Amino acid sequence: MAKDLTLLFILALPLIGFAINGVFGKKLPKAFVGGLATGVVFIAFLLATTLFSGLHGTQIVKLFNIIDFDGLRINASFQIDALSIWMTLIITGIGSLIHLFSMGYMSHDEGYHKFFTYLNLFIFSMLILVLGSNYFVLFFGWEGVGMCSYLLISFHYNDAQKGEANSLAGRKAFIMNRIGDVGLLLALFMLIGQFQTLEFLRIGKALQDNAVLQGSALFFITLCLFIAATGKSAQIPLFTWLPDAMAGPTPVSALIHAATMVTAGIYLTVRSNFLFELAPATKDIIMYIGLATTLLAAFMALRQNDIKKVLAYSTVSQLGLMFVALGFGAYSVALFHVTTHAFFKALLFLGSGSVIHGMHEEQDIRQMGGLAKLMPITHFTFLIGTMAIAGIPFLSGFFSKDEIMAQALHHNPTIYVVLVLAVTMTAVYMFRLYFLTFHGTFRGGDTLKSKVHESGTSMTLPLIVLAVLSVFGGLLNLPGLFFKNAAHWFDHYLSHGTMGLDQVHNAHLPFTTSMALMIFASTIAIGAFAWAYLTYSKKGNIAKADEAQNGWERLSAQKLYVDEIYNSIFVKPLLALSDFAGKVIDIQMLRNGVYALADGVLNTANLSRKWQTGFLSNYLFWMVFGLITFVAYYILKLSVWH
Amino acid sequence: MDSIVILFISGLLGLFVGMRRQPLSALVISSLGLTGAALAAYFRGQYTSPLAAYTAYIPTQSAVVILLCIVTLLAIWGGYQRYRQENEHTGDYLSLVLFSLCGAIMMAQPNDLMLFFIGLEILSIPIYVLVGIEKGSALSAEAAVKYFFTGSFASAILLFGIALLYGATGSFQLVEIQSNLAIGIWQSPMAMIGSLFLLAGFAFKIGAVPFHFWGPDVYQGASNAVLMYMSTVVKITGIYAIVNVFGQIFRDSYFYWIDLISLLIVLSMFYGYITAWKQTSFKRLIAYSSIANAGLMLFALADIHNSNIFLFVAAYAFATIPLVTINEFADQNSDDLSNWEGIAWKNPLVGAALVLALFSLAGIPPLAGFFGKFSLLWSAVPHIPYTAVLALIASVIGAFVYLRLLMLALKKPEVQVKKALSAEQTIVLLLTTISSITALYLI
Amino acid sequence: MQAASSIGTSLDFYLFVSFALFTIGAIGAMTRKNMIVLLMCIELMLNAVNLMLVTFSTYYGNGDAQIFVFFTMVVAAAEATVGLSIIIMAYRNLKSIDIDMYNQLKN
Amino acid sequence: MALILLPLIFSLIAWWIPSNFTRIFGLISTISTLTLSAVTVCYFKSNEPILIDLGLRFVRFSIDSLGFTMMLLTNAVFFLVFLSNFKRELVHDIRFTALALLMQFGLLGIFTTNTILGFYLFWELTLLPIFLILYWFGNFEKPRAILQFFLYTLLGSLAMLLAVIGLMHATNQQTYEGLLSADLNALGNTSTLLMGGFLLAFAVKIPLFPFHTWQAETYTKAPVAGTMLLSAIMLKMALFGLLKWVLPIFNGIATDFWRWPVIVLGLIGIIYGAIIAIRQNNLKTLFAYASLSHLGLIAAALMLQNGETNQIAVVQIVNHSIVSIGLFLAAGIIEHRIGTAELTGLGGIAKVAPRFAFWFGVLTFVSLSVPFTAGFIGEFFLIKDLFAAHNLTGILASATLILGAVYMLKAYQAPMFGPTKVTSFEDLHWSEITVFAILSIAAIYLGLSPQCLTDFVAHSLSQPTL
Repeated sequence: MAKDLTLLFILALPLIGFAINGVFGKKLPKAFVGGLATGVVFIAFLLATTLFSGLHGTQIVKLFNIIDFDGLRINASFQIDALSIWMTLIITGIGSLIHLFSMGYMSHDEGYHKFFTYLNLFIFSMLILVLGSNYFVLFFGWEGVGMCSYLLISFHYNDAQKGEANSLAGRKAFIMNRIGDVGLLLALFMLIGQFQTLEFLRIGKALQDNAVLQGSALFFITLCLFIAATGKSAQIPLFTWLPDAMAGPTPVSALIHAATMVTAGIYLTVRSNFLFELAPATKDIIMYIGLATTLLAAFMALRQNDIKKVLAYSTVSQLGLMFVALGFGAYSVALFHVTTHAFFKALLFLGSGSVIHGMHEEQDIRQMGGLAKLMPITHFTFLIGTMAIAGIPFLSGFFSKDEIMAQALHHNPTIYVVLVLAVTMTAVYMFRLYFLTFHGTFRGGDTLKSKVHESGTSMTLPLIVLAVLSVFGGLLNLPGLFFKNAAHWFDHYLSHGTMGLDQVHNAHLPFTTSMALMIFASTIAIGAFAWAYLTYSKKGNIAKADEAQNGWERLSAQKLYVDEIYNSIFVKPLLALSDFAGKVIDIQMLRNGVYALADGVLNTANLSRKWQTGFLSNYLFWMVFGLITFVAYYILKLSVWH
Repeated sequence: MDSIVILFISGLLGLFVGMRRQPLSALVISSLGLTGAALAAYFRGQYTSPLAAYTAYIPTQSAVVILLCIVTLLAIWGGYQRYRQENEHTGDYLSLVLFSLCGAIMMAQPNDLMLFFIGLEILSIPIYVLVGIEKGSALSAEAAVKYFFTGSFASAILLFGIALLYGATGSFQLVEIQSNLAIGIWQSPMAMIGSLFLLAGFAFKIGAVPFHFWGPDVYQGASNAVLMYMSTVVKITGIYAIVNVFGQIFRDSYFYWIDLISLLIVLSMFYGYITAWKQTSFKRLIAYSSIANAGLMLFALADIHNSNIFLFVAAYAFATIPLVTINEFADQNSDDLSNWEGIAWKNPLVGAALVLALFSLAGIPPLAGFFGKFSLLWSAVPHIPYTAVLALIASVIGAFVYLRLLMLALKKPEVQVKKALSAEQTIVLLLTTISSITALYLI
Repeated sequence: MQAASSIGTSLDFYLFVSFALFTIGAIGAMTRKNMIVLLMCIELMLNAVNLMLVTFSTYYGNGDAQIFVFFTMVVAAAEATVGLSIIIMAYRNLKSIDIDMYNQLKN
Repeated sequence: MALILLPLIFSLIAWWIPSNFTRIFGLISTISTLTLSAVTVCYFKSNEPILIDLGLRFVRFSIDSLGFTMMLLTNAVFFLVFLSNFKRELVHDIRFTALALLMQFGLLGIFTTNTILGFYLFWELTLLPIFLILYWFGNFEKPRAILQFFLYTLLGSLAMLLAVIGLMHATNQQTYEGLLSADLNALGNTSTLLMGGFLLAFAVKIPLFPFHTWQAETYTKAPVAGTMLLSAIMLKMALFGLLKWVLPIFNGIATDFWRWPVIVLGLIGIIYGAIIAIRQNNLKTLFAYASLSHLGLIAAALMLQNGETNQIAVVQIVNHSIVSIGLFLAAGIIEHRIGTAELTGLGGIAKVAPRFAFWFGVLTFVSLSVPFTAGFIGEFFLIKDLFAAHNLTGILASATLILGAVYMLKAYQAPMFGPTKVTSFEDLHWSEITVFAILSIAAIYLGLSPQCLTDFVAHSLSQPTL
């Protein structure tokens, strides 16, 4: 099958699923709905693999023309290259697994068909985002995924007690994303101003032929792009929406807020590498922001007691890690971590989903414990995920994270030190989570304990698959010290098929250093494991109640009060301003001003009527007065003009 | 000339029939007379009139004569209801109207100041009587007194102006006066002051500020019928006369008096509209609106060489008459605005006529009023643009006045009581309504 | 205009007189309260005009103005009759000829 | 010719229609007008305008592609208004039907007339019916509010009248082509003044920032149908006048003088309206301020006098009509079924009326200009061009995206989601669903291929760019 046709099918399939489920979903049986939704995504995945296998160079598929001005022409055209196809594989692959999982997870939900409709729509927009061959199409997808994420976060809007909170969380996410979108928008405008095109290839070409740019244009363009990235990928300062987004159903958190959408920022940066390479200042900013994010998020995760919140903050932290890599210009490394992160974070979320499902919507880990025996598969897979993210040797996370650490060390040792701190915290809170959840004694009470059960196949199967991936995902990009010929396969794959990436080359450390790094990293991970085991499993002490927390714990549990700060800095003033403008300026000043004017004019009537006294002699007097005025005026005029 | 004679004769006949207490036949006769006059004016020159020799002295355009006759006809019919019921003065009333109409036609477009003055008096004196025609009512008497004294005072002033003009030029013929003034004498103070006295007299006739005071009082004192006649015919005649006299005699001294005209315009419009806002009496409201409209009419003097006032005065008359008719329909003996509440619901025709008349007065296209205003401004804007701006601001206030009346009349009452129009009223409303729409053909 | 005839130089005098009469009449009309007197004042004004017209007519030596004067007199007579009858009617209603009694019509 | 006169004829007939056929009649007449124009557009070549000369002195018609677009829009809007109110008392009232049709006639006249005086005539002609509609069917407790609307409009249009007269005197031209050919720069400041006269009228109608105070109150108090007519099509008269008449004719000194003032006012409107909308408690008031914000964007963009911007502006104009019909319909449905549009009294409707929730949601996203909708294209390119004109303007304008999200989501979530306050809510009637569906489809179609529209109007917008 011709490539472009394949591509179109990849795009069309989720849309078809969306259409069918959206229109007829209510009538159709649940099995069919779920099956269809999952099926289309899976077929898309298979098609993507064919593309992947037959991939060489870059190919543009032009669909139709959106707008055509002599200044600027924008096509709905798509791009097949290493990067886009890789992202497609992740999206469709993980996507189909999570669809499968959802079939079990949402089975009792009345909004079943709606859920799958939204999911398919999301997959569609996400594919548009990554496959688009120009920034405009990318922006299409960019806004689209934002919309879907809104829909899915506030999916349970009419939940009895949490309904309003859910919808508010969705709103928050949408607005925060919108702020980022504006950044992207401005970047696009500047790009148009500079290059009169939005095609990635054209812009890259122009830059390679070192087109002259006015002043600091590139800096601002890249900066705006990065602002957009912070919006989608939940970096400081726009990260607060992601934890709240956990209000959505867990599969959504797994798909959108761990595996795919939040990595859109990284994708954007990698895609625009040719721009960032020319803007070192921006790269530094990215690096430091990423650093701060990863550190703070990890810290906040330390004392979260909501199983999903922990994972959410760890996601933020991991994303920060990727941005650090991007800051160093190690694009393939960042993308490698995106991949592995997609594996194990999806795994973790689904695992937590399975736990929550089994616990009947209980999310507080203080109510859990000892689930290892009750839900073995979930436990096992969750353990793998935890080890992977914590960086236990030879699991996927180990390699990808190690690469980033290596880059850090190579560029700037102090950064490396800070990263070590962050990584340590990651290991600590992950294992804390693991042990509190699965080990020790069950704390949820017997009634609940009796009901806890392992999830069905449709939910466990994805877990297993993802677990396998999380284990072996590292093989994609082995460091140079193992099997030389297979090493850095991912780097080569990416750099050969993607605009601009063939220009940049990751730093490779000498053998001994990297060896030392790995050993050091693994010791940290294992150490953390041991410590957590001792504290939470052996001593069996559990997370404290909110009141009991001491200073730093409270700080961590309260997320450093960022939400409150934002509230008092931005939200409240805006509302106050709105009130002021609406009530004072608009009504009291402008509208009543108009009224006052009108009344003032009309009330002079009260004066003017007094003139009509009703006395004849006055009338006669005024007539004579008028006459005299005439004459006086005439004389005056005569004397003036002659 | 023929028209005048016809009117005069039918007036006399009406008088006799009136004595015989036959209001209907009196109406018929006077209507016939008016129609005949209009026809005579229409076919002027197409037949050999025995009076052709005299026609030269009263060169009033046929169009004007016809307009005056039709307006009078409508006025008579619109206000006829009361006279049909208590048929005390019907004959007197009708014939007085016809007599004064003769004067109107005489003075509308004079070529001789002497005839003009006589016409003026023939126009005025019957109206003095008409205003006071209600023997019993004190208000009517007071109105008559006020109108009489102010009126004769004004005509004295006007006469003085004529005399001064004669002194400056030695003639009453407009043509001669113009030629004499043209050869340089017009700068002589005597002529100019004479022109100012004339201006004052005219300003009184059309009721422009500050010569307007008689207006509201007299209108309020007069019956609807007389009010209709006064507020239309007198104004039309007055404005035509001033346009003619000034247009013919003083076109060379334009520079000296145009500012005064602007002053009159602005004063009249603002004063008229603003004062109208607080009125509780419909007749006074109409009076003030007519004062403001007098101001608008004066725009005709801005461009004396081709001043087209016809459209505006016609529109004004065709908008005022239905309103007063509706007032008659609302309540014969009171002119309190409270009678107007929800009146549009008593009768669909009334509603339609009312909406159109008020919008036409407010100058909203595509009604006649707009085209009148437009034609005036069209010629005025190049000469006195700033006056035009002020005038438009004033007419926004005016729109307020009319809309207030409209909203009062359209207010939906709880219980809808239907009320029938009398035959003449129906005809009047129909005619005026149609005419205010058919101004469209002017587009 | 032909040259001034007999009264030539004293033209100004006549004019002054008539103007004075007119002014007196106007002021009287404005100030006096009795309606009869008001009527008289207005008659006075008209006659002032008459005098002026006659003067000019003699000055120019053409008769138009004198004809006009007759008309004016007729008009004045007519006005007087109508005026008087109106006054009488008003008196029937208010039992007074003081003009200031007549101010029910006002805003 | 029938294209233009049909509504007038219908509105005259309407007075004699028995009241129980009224709504059918309204529907039929609007449908027939719509179909007629839709059929004609197939035979319409955008490079040769249809000339209609009724032998009148001051009014001649010439339908170019832009005019045709607006004409189709008008007819569609009226059809939708009648359809959406099919279940209401309103359309049973003969007066409404007749007046609305009369207004339609006036609008068609504005969009198709070829002479400046004709433009003014029709401009004013629309005033009469809307005033009566507002007065009869609105619930203005004080006449002052409605008089305020009238004062503003009348003041504006009288200023325009002066400008029209002055223009005709200055150029001795009255047709569009004649005025285009006339060189107004020769007039110097006079042309600036004349344009000011027009702009005043437009600024009231659009409305621009300081002249907008009639809007919120009028929209809130007016009957929903009246509000739809006002915001969906009547306010477009001003934009159309700006686009078709004033900017091309006064191109030169005058436009250079007025460009930035208007743009600044537009920007103020964008942000000011959006900020105020955030805290409005009444749904209709909220949407009123929202449309202040949206139209400010279009007005500001038009002043750039860039051919392509104008094409996109047309797209955005259509989009705004779609959005405002939809949103005000939704608000009206809520008001009509529950009796209040105050957000404090609403909540949890989505539970009881899922269909309404769905369609209202779709329209909300359309107005949020998410991808695949016309608003996305419109806002993207308009802001782009503003940005190209000056970075700051672009940045300020793009604030509308964020603030828009804030208030629109509030406006949707507060009544639909949120704590359950509404227990019974009669779900949508088929007519309403049809309207919503049509709107959504139109928005999405325009969002995917705006090219068809931009190309269509391109010919009549080929005006001198800066």
